[in-house]
Amino acid sequence: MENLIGLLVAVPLLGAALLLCGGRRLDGKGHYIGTVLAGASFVIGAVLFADMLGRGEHDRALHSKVFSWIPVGGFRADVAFQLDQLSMTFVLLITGVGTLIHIYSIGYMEHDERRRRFFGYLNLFLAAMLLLVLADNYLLLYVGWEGVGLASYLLIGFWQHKPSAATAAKKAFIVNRVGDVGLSIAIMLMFTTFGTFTFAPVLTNADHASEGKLTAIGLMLLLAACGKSAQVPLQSWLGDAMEGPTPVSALIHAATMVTAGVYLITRSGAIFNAAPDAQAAVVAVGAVTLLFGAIVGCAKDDIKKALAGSTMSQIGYMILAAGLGPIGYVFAIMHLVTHGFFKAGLFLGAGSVMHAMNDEVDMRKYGGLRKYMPVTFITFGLGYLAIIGFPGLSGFWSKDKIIEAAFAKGGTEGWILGGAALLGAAITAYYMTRVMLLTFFGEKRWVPDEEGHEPHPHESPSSMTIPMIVLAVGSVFAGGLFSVNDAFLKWLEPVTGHSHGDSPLSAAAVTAGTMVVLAIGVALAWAQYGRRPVPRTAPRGSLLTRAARRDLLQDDFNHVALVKPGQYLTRGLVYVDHKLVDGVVNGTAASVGGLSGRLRKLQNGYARTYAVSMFGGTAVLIAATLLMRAV
Amino acid sequence: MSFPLLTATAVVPALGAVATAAMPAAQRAAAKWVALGFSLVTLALAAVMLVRFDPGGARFQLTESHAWIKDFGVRYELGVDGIAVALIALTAVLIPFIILAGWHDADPLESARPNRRWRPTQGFFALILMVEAMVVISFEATDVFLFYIFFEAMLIPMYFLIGGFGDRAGGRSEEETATQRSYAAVKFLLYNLAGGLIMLAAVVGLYAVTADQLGTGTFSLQEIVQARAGGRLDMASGTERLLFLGFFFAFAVKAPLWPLHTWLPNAMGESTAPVAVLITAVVDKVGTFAMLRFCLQLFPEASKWATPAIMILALISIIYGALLAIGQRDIKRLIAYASISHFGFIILGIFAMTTQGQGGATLYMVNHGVSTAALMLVAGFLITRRGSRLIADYGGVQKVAPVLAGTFLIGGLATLSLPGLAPFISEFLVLVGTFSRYPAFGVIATVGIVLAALYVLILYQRTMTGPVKAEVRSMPDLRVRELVVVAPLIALLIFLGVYPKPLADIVNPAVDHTMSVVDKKDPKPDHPVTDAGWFSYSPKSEGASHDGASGGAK
Amino acid sequence: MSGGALAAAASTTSTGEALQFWVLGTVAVIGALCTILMRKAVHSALCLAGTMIVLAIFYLANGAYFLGVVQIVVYTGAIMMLFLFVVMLVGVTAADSLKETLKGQRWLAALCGLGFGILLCAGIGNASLKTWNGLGQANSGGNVEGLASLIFTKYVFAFEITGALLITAAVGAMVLTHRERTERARTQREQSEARVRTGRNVPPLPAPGVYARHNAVDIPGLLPDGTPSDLTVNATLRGRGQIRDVSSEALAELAALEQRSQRWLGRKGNGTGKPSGGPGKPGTSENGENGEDGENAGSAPNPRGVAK
Amino acid sequence: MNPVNYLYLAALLFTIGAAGVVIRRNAIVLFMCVELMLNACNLAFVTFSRLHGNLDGQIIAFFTMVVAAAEVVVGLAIIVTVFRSRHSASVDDASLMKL
Repeated sequence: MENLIGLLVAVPLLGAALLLCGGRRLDGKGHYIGTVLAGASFVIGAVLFADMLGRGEHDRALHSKVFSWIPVGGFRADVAFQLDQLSMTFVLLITGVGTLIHIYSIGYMEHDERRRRFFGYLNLFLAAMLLLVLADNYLLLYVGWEGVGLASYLLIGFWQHKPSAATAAKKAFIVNRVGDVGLSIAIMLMFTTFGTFTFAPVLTNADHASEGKLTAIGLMLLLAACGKSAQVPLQSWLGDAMEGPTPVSALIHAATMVTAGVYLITRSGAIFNAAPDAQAAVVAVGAVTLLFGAIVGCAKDDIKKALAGSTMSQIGYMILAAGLGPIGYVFAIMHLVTHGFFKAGLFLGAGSVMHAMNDEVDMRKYGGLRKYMPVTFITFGLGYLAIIGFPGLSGFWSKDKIIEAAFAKGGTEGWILGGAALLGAAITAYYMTRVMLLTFFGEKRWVPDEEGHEPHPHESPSSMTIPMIVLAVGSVFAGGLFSVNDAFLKWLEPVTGHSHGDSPLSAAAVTAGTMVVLAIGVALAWAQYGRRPVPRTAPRGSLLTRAARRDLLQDDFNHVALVKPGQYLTRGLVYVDHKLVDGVVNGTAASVGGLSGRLRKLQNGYARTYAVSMFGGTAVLIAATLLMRAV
Repeated sequence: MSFPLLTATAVVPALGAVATAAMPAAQRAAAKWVALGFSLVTLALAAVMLVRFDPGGARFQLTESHAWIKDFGVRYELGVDGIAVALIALTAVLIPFIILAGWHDADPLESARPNRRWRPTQGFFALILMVEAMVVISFEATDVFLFYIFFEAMLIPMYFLIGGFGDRAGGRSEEETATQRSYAAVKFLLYNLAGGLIMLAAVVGLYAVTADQLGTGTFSLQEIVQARAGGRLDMASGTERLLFLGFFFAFAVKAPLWPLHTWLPNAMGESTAPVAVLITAVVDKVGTFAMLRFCLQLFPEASKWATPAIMILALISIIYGALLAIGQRDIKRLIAYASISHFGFIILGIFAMTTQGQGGATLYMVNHGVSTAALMLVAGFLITRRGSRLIADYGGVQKVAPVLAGTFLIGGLATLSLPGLAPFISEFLVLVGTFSRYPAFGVIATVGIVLAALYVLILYQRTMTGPVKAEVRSMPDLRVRELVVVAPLIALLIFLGVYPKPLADIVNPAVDHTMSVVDKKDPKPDHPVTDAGWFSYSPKSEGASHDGASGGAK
Repeated sequence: MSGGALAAAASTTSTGEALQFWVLGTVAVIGALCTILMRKAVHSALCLAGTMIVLAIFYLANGAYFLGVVQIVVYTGAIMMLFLFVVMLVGVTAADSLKETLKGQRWLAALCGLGFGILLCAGIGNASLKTWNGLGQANSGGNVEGLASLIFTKYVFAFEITGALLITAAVGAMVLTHRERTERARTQREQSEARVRTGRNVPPLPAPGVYARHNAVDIPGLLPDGTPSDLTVNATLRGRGQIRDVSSEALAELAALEQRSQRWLGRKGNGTGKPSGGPGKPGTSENGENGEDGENAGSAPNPRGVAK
Repeated sequence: MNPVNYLYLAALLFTIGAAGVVIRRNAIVLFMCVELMLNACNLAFVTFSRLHGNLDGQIIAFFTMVVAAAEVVVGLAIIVTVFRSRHSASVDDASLMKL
């Protein structure tokens, strides 16, 4: 069994190698290869899952050491995999959703001449992501961590001829790099603290270390999580990342990669448990982001950007939950999984809509599509209900639990967090309803694109609809399934641990509250977009709206605070290097030259001048000899 | 007396140089093949050396020792430790690729009709081989004087390579190119010569000290180290520091360390891509290598004394180089500044005085050599296609020449030390090594990582992505020869990134020895984990979590 | 001379020698100074000769009879004559200006000279030269014999070598001064052809001197308008600037001749005004009366054009 | 009077000669000054022989004369040649040693 784990990573990696190095001769069947291999890894995952279920609760974890990677002095890093329940959850999510999206992409990327490479990148991503969740030490995790970053870079910038895409890709990578620095520093701290950075020893001995160290490690890990999971303050890249093809947005920027931060924090639970300050920071980040993302989501007219905002906000929920400590870990992961289903579904739906509308992304130019693409409408609708937490659907179960846990945090802190979570739920309901209404309801507001093609929407091919349907099913039932006598809780508890906080409110009360705010959100959206017709061009909107359209000025801030000064700095340094550092050297040379030029004048070629110097010289010599004799 | 493998490894390329230079002007192609052949033989010899070298064995192996100048105790003393073997292997591997990449760089222009005397092609390849010979022997020399001679002699062929075979793709007038080139060559020569002469003074001083204390003066590294260990030789700290600075200055110029770096961008910018690789990937390594072998082992006390200052300079190099790389408009200068940043990392690792730091630094030398070679050579192919070094002249190449762009990207990713590629390991080791002794320095150094991503990706975006520029529309993709050059390098990058153990195993003992000479121990972790092995982890919720928890782990 | 010998024996000299020293020493110094201060090389040479004679006397006074004689014979006799010959060659009357061209040369020279002299004297001063054991017994067997015995025994090698040196010097001087003719001497015909080809002064150069009384080589011939033509004198003389210009007096005499001839022809009255008529008038009239000069006049402007 | 005065005289003459060498431009006069210096030396030698009471000093002086003669011959020959070629005996005109 252990060897299968390695295979899990190897299979998609092989696919990536094949497709990227294969050359043109694979163009015809590249996408099939990619899909099959993704499916194969899913099958392997399933086999492992079955095997794991077969074993007792506490010896479910598997471990396989492949080879010793970096042995230098006390620094020993192995390529070794660890498959416990947590990893398993991710493996299934990644390979499952991944496979679906491979299938979807076959149809979606049909007309792209670089489809083979696209599938190669997708496989590369799968491999990296699996490596991330299967690694048994932080350094190997770091490899996967940057690997997914690379894949995301390649896929966001897949349409490289678009400068906007290239820029977005670069931005994503660099913002992520900032987070990665956090991770690497955390690893160094672990090494200096524990002498190792393998999960098991570090986490078991976490509470022996001084709290200061642990807090530092925790904060660094949080920084990493912020980078990867697009949390404030490193969230700015996610919106632009929507430049990538929609399947990418669905797989990487909704379902899997962006949730890596949650995985990291949950995995490092022991450290955070022992470092309350770090936990507080995590919670704060989560709460802020879930509101931030939600607000941004409300203002965007670009359907994908709106969904991106929502992703941000949902991950905010997860981070919040993860920050709550043992109360929340399980629910964080649970929400992560359900979110994986419905958000992927939503994105695929959006993709199918764009596919139908000649890649038009502005929702104000949609409208009334439900008649034209029923399947998309239904799947999208189910996803919508799931995300707003409609009773019974996945989102309901997971999100409700998180809000509960937030309150259960206790004290004013609990109230604040709970309130934030509730408010977030309301806004979620609002903007998702908005998306729904703008896209599928109301009268049609289509306009011909530049070439004058009047879009005539049609249902997408089955290769696209089937994944959507599957995901819709998932987003309807997953949550319920998990919650049947706390199956999911029991499943994860051995890894993450769990504790029931003392909630000031009963679960029922929280649920009721959630329902109320949900209703309010939907109603507001209906009032604004459902009743009256929607203008094609966005109204100027309030100050907040405009700010939100600009991602709450995040980019402007970065530009003013970082980019501009950076540019000036580099320009200045280039000048300094040329003029100063080089100038000093050249200056010395020049001065020497000048001096010698002056000395050269002494050699005027007149014999008599030389004679005089000889004369003087002899005089000096005599003087010297006399002096010598005198002394 | 067994077969003098080390001498052979150095002599073969030298012979190759002679043979190549001796080829008549007409047989230009033949000369190229001769050069390539000899470089491959050298590679084979290096491989034999790698096999016969026993990591667990003596400190210096395959040693050869003959009296040379008796009156001054100069000996012809060769010997390799793990570090040297690794670097010799690097050199031997890179040279064939350099030759292959520069296949057409020295062909006479159409305008210049070749006559009997005029044969630049032969000269070009002969010089490259000559450089290889000198580099190899200075990696092998364990006699300070012997090392010094070749350390300096290296400048001569390099000077001609830079000044004589400039980058034709200047996009400038012939005269201006020529003036720029000679400026670069002279600058290179003067900087390194200045360093070398100061070092010569130090070498003589060393002799004086040993002669004074041991009775008979010696240049032999081993003797001196043993004498130090045996307490027969202890220099006055003042003297030791002066000598150390004398040596270090030369190596810092070669390495190049801020603020002695300005010769590198000119040299790399003006010379052809293969020569630029030769400079940064092979020749400069002698500097960092010598820091490890001579500075640290001859003058351990002084090294410790100078560490803080040097580490600060290294930090400046890292960040300064990266920032300037971001600010460059010229592809090759950008890579040059990137190299300066990387050399900063290497020096940081060396003087962190930890196993990880120095091991990382050594791996870094190898990895940086390979990665820069990959990136620079591809950049060279790109430049020869378009005939311009300015980044602004490119755009959308990725669409026209995907393979070229792909290899370029991989080279770039290696330069920004992406995990999975070789440089990541060395860079991370250096960082960890530094961090474990000087946390603040380690953290500052990580800024370099972000900046690296910045300059590499900016370069890639501006040249490869975006709408296709008219000038690059007809750009051909990589040819077979070029693929043969690039593919193995990339393969090597990936292999060393995934499975660096063999290399690390060769290097580690040498590093440990260096550490023992400097007598520094790795700092111990605060809470060492008793059992670092793997065992199932179950959360102890009660103990860990601060709020009352009912752990399920029962 | 024997008195000198006796004096040489003592540690202090006789008053006679003292007197001689002071008088002749002054002369010698003055001679030396004149040597370096005279503008004309000849004068310098003569002054130097004087100094050398004085030195010869001093040699004698110091008991170096042979050297004294040699000094007079070789130096004053041979070497100085050689100098004078060369001076002749280069130009007896050539006087180089004592105006210094190199900036600060003179001051430096003065400074160095002064310092040098003072230091030298200081050196001599603090050298302990107390006991003078004169040449009494050294010269007892006769000075010349003494020298001879030394030269042919102790210094025989040096002597031989100096011999070789002298021969070498003689040969060297010959080689240096002898100019090897590398190409065949051009015949008169070729020369004239060359002249014609270049078109410059096609006729032979005009002869120096104008009238019977002024036909010395250093007197330029006069052009019809009375101005001298440099072309008529030797280039060397020209180079030394040793040209005696007689144009002015020639013109005066010309005028006088004119008057006399007119008086002789019996014309009166306007004769007084004639000389004020300037040289132009008589030039033309002369041109009229004698054809040889006419040709000269025809060619004259041309050579002057070349001479400048 | 102390015969040492001869030495002072020699020194004086030598200095004058040296000054002459430095001051004068005419090569011939230059040579004369050199001769003057040589003579000064000779005087010194002769005086020394008187001082030491042996004839070696005189021998040296004798040799000096011989050498001086040779030197003069060659030197003057050179002057003549130079004058022939450039119609001047001034040492300043031969300033081709200038960089």
